[in-house]
Amino acid sequence: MLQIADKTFRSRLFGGTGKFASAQVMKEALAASGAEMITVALRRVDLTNPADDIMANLDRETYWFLPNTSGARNAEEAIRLANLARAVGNTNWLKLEITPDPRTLLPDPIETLKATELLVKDGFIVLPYMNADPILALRLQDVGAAAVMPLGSPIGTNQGVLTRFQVAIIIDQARVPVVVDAGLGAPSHAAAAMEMGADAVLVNTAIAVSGDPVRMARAFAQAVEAGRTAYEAGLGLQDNKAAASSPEVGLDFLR
Amino acid sequence: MLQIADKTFRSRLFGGTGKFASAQVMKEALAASGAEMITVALRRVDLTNPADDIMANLDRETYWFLPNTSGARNAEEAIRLANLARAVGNTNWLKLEITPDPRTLLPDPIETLKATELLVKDGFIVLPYMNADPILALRLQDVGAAAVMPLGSPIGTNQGVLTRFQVAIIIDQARVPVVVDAGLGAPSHAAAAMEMGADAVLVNTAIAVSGDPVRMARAFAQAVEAGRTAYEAGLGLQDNKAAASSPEVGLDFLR
Amino acid sequence: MLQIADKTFRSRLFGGTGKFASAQVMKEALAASGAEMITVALRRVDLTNPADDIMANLDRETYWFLPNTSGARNAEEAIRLANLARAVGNTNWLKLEITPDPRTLLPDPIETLKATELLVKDGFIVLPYMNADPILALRLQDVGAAAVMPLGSPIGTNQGVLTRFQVAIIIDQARVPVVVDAGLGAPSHAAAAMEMGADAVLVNTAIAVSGDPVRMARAFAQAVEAGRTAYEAGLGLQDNKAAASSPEVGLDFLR
Amino acid sequence: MLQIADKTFRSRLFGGTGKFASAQVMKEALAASGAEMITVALRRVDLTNPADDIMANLDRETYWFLPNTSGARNAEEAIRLANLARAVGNTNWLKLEITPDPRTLLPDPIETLKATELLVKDGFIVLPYMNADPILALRLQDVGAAAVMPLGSPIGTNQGVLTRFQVAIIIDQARVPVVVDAGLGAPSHAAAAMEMGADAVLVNTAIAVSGDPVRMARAFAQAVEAGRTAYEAGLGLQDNKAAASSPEVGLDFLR
Amino acid sequence: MKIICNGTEYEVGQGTTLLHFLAQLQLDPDTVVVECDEKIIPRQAYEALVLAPGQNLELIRFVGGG
Amino acid sequence: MKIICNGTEYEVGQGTTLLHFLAQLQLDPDTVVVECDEKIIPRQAYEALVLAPGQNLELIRFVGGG
Amino acid sequence: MKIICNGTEYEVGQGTTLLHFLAQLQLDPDTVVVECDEKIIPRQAYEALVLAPGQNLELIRFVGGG
Amino acid sequence: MKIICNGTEYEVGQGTTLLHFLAQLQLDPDTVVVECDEKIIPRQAYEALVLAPGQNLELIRFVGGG
Repeated sequence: MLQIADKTFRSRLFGGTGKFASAQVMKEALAASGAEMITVALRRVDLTNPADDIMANLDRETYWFLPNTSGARNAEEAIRLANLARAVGNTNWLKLEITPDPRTLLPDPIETLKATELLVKDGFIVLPYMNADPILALRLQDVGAAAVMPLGSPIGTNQGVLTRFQVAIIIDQARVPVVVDAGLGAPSHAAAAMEMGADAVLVNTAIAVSGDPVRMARAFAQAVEAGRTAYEAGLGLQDNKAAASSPEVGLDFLR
Repeated sequence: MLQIADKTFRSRLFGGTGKFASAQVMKEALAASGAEMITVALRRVDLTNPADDIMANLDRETYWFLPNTSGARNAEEAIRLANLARAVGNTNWLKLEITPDPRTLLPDPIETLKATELLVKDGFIVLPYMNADPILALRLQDVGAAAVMPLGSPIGTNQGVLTRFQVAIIIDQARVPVVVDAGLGAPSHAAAAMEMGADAVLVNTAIAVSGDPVRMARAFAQAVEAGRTAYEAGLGLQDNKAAASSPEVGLDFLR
Repeated sequence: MLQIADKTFRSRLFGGTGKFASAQVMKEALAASGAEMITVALRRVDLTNPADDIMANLDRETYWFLPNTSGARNAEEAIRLANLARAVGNTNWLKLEITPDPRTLLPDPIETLKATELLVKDGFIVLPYMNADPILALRLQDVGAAAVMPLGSPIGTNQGVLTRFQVAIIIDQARVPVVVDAGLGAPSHAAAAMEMGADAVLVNTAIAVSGDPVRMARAFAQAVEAGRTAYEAGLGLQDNKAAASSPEVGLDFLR
Repeated sequence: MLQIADKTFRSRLFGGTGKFASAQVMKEALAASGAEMITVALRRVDLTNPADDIMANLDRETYWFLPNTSGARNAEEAIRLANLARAVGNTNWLKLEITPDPRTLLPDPIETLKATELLVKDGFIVLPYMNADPILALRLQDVGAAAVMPLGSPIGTNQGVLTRFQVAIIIDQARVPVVVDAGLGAPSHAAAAMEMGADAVLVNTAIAVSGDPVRMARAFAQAVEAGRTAYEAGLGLQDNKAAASSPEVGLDFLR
Repeated sequence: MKIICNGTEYEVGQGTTLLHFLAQLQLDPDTVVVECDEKIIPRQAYEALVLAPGQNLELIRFVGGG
Repeated sequence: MKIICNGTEYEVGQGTTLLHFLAQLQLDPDTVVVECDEKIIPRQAYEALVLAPGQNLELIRFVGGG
Repeated sequence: MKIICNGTEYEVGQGTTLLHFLAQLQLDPDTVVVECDEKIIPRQAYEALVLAPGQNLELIRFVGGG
Repeated sequence: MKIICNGTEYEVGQGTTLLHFLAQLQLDPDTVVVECDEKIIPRQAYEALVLAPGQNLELIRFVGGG
């Protein structure tokens, strides 16, 4: 079982709630994914559409909410969003996301460390989204991050884990759970991250924009389990030299 | 459902029976894999160990046998093994495997095409193991191969699908099922092959030599289903440009 | 020095003559490439443009001609082109190219082996273009190919050496020169092939369609020399573990 | 010509001076590399070997010195080394290198930014070695870094540019020169970095530990020029679809 | 009297409470957090808070995000 | 009399049938295929086939393979 | 009389030699190879070869290729 | 009198200057930087600086590095 802070999770697939074509599709896809932890964002209420309330579609008994600070460009904005999330969501859990540059949506290491330290002191359970920077991961856990969330590739690119060597080092050194976030575009990407020893993965775009989000959610759920099981069972090493899978003896009669 | 020749299979994971530590482990791993089609090799009976009979451990009601011609170095040897397999196995199904060079265990395109043609004429259902050569795949199906089995990487190397662009072309052009064989060392490799549209994969070494073959077999089973489901659901395209998964509007109050 | 058949070459970069915007650009780019061996194709004379004669632009004292059989879809068509090439070009050298499928332009292993054997018997110096199939490479050299030309990636795709493991095996086993052909889209691709131990590379598209073919030709020339020099000097091994390039001692005063 | 701060360089290959078997080999390799900028480290004088003085082997008319702060684990140690370098080297140029973890030798983003800001204010020309973090690169140039030096892969691993997508973004956004540092193990790696648009590369281990450092230095010099020339000439795009390099018309007589 | 809510001017009656205002907007007070002049208003204060002229309200809620 | 089986010389009694010989070797005739002088012997012929001096038998069965 | 050259019909005078015909087409005989009714004509035979009605000529030369 | 240099104790005569001390160690003063009790000594001060008992010197120079 995965433990983060004082909470345990059976599912190692975290779900995002953005980009779904409809609330109904989102509900069914999340159910199919088996996710227990789901992310949500904070935005101004659209007063022309008061009934459009995601909370009407998500059972808080079923899902553990992880509000994100998406949109924040620095620590100050992120902290403001964190406090709003705590007030409306009645939770101190937070996916800290600070992305100053809307072109790349890559996280800011300096502001992320600063905000993590302040928010932890203020009682938040902070899971920072971060570049796959092993030293930064060490510093984030030193200031009390409950987990680290290194990126596989830029948000929404579906390119998978382009940061393999960095993620491998982060996993090797981490004292807190490592959740690979962003860019996982196919179940095989999620499985590969889990095989490396990641504790969990977060997937949103690849499920939400799939031709069939419900089936894709199921596929990611299976792949995450497959990757975790393989990691626990122990993978064979890669080798350049071929080795027969059938016996090499007992063929004298052929020659 | 996967159809090869006149037979249908629910499972798209084919199992190998080599390299297991014991018959018991093999039985449990095959059961966990959910494989319906399994490969076996032909060798001289070890007269010092007459009771060591794999057929005592495999229920032919449960498993469809695919005898291979492993060890054959040319068409003639392969055909001799094919006839022995048909006589003892009471089946005309055959994984044709012709590997002249024991250092690389790579298949011979010329002898493989020649043997496929002759064996098909002699009534065999032939699934040739082949280099990932799209033109050869076309020629093999033209002479009646029931499926083609391009390699992902050399046998036993666990390197995964190093032949992506060739396998993609083979799948795109094939009129018969494409089974990716050899070198799949992790569930993520199998999932990736299925996501590309492969009809099935064959796995032996990665399961048999795992620290826990039974759990690894289950992991591969899940990964193959995940990859197939994702292929059918439709994967999102990869993109170099980041795209937010949270809304880009509704943050005016932050600025 | 590179030796093929009875001829030696200082330059390990072979040049193609197709796709250039003008004969003048082609001449300057070939000069900048330092290529000694260049390929040409055979086509019907365009009777509406009789003066358009490539031979008016290429000095046969400077360049060793390697006519190709591009366009041939089987051995018979290739042999017919070979004889035409010998008649008009007054040379028995030949780049054998048999590509039955215009969609992929990938070579046919069966027809290529058959044509190589017949043409060698007929006195041709045959350099077959081939899929990166190590067993086929052995068979081609066994029937007298003067060199083998495995593809890096499909013609004109600029994707570089996607066939690394196969090319490495071919080089390791070859008794004749190995010339990596097709798909080399950047100087770094050519350098990588040479670092692996390839004897030469053939480049056409990447130079001809560059924004500045003459400078690109020079870049490929340098990269090929760089890769060859590195191969001869001996590359360091890759390692996952970091190792300092500055001394690890002598810092006591800092701590 | 490459310009950093107020100085211009013809060569885009920076040389390291560590790990050479002898001062003589170092001198010859640096000469062969054509490097104008070379790095040096600071260490306690070995009093048992007073004559072992690198300055006796390097002509400061020929080489522009870039002292590094290798060994520093935080900003304070780096600043102390910077001042020692300025005093003994009579230069305010500095390769800032802060690596808290000797296992990975990866740079600390927080301490690196802090030290860069302080050292720039103190009049140093600072070239920080950094993880390939695009946001950090923006911040470093904002506080006055004269160039940024993102890593390709961990120091001494020879794995090449494993950080392609990050380096591409850094180059795309940079207002200061981008020098790819660390992990470049072969000339093809250096050429690839230059083709991406890097302004320069720094190579030490791959040259110093080669079987023939002098020839390897020459190879890197050629590869860097090749990559830069290709970048300026303009590379063709990669494509999955094959495109013939010989004409597709004029073969009617064959069919 | 006039207040600003999510950047738009609204006319509200004297003595309107925040809870009442949210009701007018058909919003569920339990899923909306309110900043009044950049200060977060605790849920339990919605009923007591009487809106005053010129106040700047921000109504924020959870939406789908990754 | 002597025969060769899987490369080894065996002494067998006159009139020994192939089925009998397999039984002596404790082999299940249903999971072993026999080549006699490079000719495959059909399963149903095992009982009738009487071994002759100098015959070269190959006994082959399925084993684990990929 | 009529002949076919590279798929097109040509009217040529009686007794026209191949060399003469190439000259009419402004082609350099040294860089063009000729198939006449699918048979390659050796360069040195161009002068002697007199074209005959209905012959099918293919004129082929080197072009840029990779 | 005793001083510490690069972590080792040295016996030096009264009135020894830093420049003199470096000469005793056969070091080129132009390629060595000196920290005396954690303070960097400017090159031009080497001649004037007279070593005092118990001082802690660090002699540092450039070495090969990447």
